[in-house]
Amino acid sequence: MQITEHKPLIVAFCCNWCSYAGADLAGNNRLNYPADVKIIRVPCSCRVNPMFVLRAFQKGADGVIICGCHPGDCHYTSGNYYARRRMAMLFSMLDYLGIERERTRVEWVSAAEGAKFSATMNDFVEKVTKLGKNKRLEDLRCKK
Amino acid sequence: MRKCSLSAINSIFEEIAKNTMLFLPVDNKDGKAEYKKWQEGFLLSEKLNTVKSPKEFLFPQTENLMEFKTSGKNIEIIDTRTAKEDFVVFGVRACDAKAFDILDKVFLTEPRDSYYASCREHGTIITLACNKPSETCFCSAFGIDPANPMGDVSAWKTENEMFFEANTEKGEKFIELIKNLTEKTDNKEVKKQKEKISNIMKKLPLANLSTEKFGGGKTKELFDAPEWAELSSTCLGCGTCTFVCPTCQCYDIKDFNTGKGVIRFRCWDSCMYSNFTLMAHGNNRNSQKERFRQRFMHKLVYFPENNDGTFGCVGCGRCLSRCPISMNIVKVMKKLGGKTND
Amino acid sequence: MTNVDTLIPKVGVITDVRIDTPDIKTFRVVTPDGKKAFDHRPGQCAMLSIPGVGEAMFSITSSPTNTEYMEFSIKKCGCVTEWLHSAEVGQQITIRGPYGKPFPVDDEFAGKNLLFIAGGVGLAPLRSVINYCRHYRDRYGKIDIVYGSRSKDDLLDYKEIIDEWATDEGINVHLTIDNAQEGWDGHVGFVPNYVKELGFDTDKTAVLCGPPIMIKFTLDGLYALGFEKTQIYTTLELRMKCGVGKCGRCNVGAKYVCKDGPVFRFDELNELPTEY
Amino acid sequence: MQKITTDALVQKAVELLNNNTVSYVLGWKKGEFDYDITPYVFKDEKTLKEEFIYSDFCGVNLSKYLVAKTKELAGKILVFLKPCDTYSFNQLLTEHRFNREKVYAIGIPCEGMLDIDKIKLNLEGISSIVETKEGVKVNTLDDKTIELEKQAILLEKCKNCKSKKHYAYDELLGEEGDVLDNNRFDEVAKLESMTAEERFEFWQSQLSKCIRCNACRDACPACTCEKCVFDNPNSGIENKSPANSFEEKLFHIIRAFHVAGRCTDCGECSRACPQNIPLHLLNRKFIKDINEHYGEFQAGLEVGQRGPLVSYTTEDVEPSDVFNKGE
Repeated sequence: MQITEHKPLIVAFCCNWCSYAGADLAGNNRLNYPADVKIIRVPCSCRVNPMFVLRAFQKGADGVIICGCHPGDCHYTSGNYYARRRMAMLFSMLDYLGIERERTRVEWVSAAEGAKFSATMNDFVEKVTKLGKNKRLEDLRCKK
Repeated sequence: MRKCSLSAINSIFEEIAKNTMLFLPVDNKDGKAEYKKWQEGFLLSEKLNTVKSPKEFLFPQTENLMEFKTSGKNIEIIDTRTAKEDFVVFGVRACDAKAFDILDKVFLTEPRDSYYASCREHGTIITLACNKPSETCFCSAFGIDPANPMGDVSAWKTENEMFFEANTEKGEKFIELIKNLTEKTDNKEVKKQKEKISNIMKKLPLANLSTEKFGGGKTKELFDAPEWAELSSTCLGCGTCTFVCPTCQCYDIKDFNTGKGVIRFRCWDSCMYSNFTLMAHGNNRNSQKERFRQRFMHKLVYFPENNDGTFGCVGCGRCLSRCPISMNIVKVMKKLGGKTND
Repeated sequence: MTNVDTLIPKVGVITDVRIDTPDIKTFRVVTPDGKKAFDHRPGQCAMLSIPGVGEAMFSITSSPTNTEYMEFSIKKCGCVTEWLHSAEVGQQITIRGPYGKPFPVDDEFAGKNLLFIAGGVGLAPLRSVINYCRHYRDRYGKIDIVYGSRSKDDLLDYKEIIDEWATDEGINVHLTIDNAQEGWDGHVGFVPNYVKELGFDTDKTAVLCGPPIMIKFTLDGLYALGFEKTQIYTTLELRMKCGVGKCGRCNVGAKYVCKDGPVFRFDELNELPTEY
Repeated sequence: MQKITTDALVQKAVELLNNNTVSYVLGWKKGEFDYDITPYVFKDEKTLKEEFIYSDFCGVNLSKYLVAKTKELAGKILVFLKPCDTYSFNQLLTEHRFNREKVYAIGIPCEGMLDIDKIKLNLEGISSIVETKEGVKVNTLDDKTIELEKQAILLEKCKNCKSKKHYAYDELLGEEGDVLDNNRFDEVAKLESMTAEERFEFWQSQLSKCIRCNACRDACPACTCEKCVFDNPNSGIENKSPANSFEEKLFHIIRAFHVAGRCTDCGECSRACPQNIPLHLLNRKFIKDINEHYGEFQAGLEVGQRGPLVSYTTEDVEPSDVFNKGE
């Protein structure tokens, strides 16, 4: 049997004001990050409903990362503070249900941190790749 | 009639499982009975009945109907029906066996439901008489005798033996299959067992539940009864009663977009749900009272009206023990049925 | 398995979209090889669906005498209808049917004078009967059509009504709109009142379809004119999923609208609980 | 502590009905058997005297009914609240779900409610259940008598009772109790200490029992949305069936998440579940996490509390750090 390396699908929710611009900057500076990362732009990290995260896994994501402005820098003053609590609770719950904790992450990336964006994504993809396919939170109907 | 000793029952299961899938009630971790696919070491549950009814063998909670592939403006319909495998359900109680007849009346009348029909065709139902009916049982109100369960094969358990009698062609085949593991016998022992059961039945607290006030043609008398308001006043509107019910057969058809196509599936639905009859321009059953009334009127009036007097309830007692607020068909029947006696 | 199941639809193609009113469009549907999907009787319905959006029951607006295609007049009000309204010619949908009991056009209606009363999109199911009766004109007596809507722009099939129905011999068309409007010299007022004003003879069989409130007051009007319940028909609509009386939601009392309806005579309806 | 009798409650209710303090009484009504007690709105003295009951099987939390009943009924409603029900009562008021003016609340003591499922675990055919000092005496249809100890047959939610103290009432009947030392987070901690693999197995087997009847949601006093996201066809997740293990997880994670920070841990979800899924362990996980990371918080202690998930501090723990505690 030939072992081919599993290519993970990563969904990154990026806030419009910082992280999405950060991703843009990474691109402009020709900093690499894996093409397996699919970015979904959201107005603010707190726009990410827990349902979005679960739906991403359902539709085939192997890892979900949420990127927002650094605490204190939210375009809407406090959105990322709320997101921080919500996602902490959600990810802790996923962990509690036995979903590998490395599949979820929250990272603060500013518009000036193209390098951090690229490094974060590289690191995240690497960790998720190691875990292999998302088996514990998959919807088989979407995998046919 | 054939019999075997209880100690041989596992070898019978083994024999059946060699040929087909065998499902039977076994005790689960919660200490309740649940239908499971038999495997080595599984013991037939001693419990009176399972929490979930065996209707899911014929009418699964979720069942894919077909798939669609779309490209541009075009649609391709894919018939995903496949040939079903044969299966045996062992240890079905008299009430649940009767519930299959009720489901048949719905799904097998024209136009026949091919999904249900194919499950029905491939399933052999082995019933088992209830040696210890419980206080929540009221099957006798609907003319069901727990000592004489129907199905393809009827079985009785005595202290040391199990007896089998075929009722249908499928049943004969089953008896043939276990011929070498059983021996021919007369029905003396079974008769004794039946007597024991009917003695218990007479003593049950719900033994005298009357259906006199219900049945086809009673819509006008019962529909506007003031009792519906108070009976339904604390109903939560959950689907517990409908989903544990062996005869509830309402379903919804829904589409699921997998990203690569669309799966159209049907799933159990409940008339207790607020969106059951919700349309874009309104809902004809707007309050829980109307939805509650629908469930019981359907079982006690509408269904018998359309099916020669057969009630849509078999008295299995599941709703009595599972409703989170202990509202159930017995309370409804007593309240509405007792009305004119006062 | 080769057996058919009523739940499995056929593919249909939208070959024409006609904008009738600001919120009603009429869709022409045939099979991909250009044929009519199935035969039907006046008043019967079909299940149309868009995979991934949903399935819904619609009355077939075109007459059975039209052997080339089927038409559906659909008002925009929910998910499926909204999606259909955005569909273009050539779009495929799925279709199954026919469902329900038709109008008794060949027995009880035969030889009778007919009175059709419709409001708004309620004309959709009646159009099928009206055109059927026009096709077999000699089988029926005088035909009166009362049709009303909110405004001139909301009148369904206006062109067909004016150019074809109104010019037919023995057919009287009475149009009305709720409020006076420029460019309208016809009757102004609600349908129930108009029916009373017109004061029909009771030698007719009446067929009603429209919003519940219109039905209620028109009925009162007809009773006042001396009509009997056995002379009046209507067609109902409830949420449906299967179309064949199995999914259990469209019942009114012991009757299923999809199977025992949608056409009911008022003496039959009178026997049912008022849960529609 | 002296046990409050049904008679004492009926007497009080009749008194308040007759002096027009209230027009309705929200309480519990006798069933067919000794254990199938239904919540009920009493309107007259006769029915109260004949059918009202307060026994060891009155586990139903009546608070949630106030949302619908205060809208539906014109007069003032008397409601009987057990200590844990008062938390839900306050939480509903915090969320402006009913008009306090329309309710007359009477706090009543609770000794822990019984779980008929646990009683029926090893016996079938019950003719009567008699409360005794230590527990219950069950008489069976085949004329046997079985004694059961209370601790073994308590409802899951009562096994780790957090409080016998009432946090909201207009009047208190019986003695006031205290907040109890409890070990309600032990089971959560036990799960946390397992490996991810084991936790996954545990929850997979538990949640696979779900029949998606929505009883947990419908019984929950915190779930009072007019239109639930799971009933809304436009939400994209309206799905009536536990089509597969993903749908089961999605439903239960979201259900628990939607009440996180508002859940008073009344345990109605687990009590209502026909399949005995320990749903309270999901809710308690959130409570435990909130307590550990954002400070002790008990929903429903007083009206007007700001929930932990609708507030924040700039110093909050980073999501990546919630995993790293104690490891």
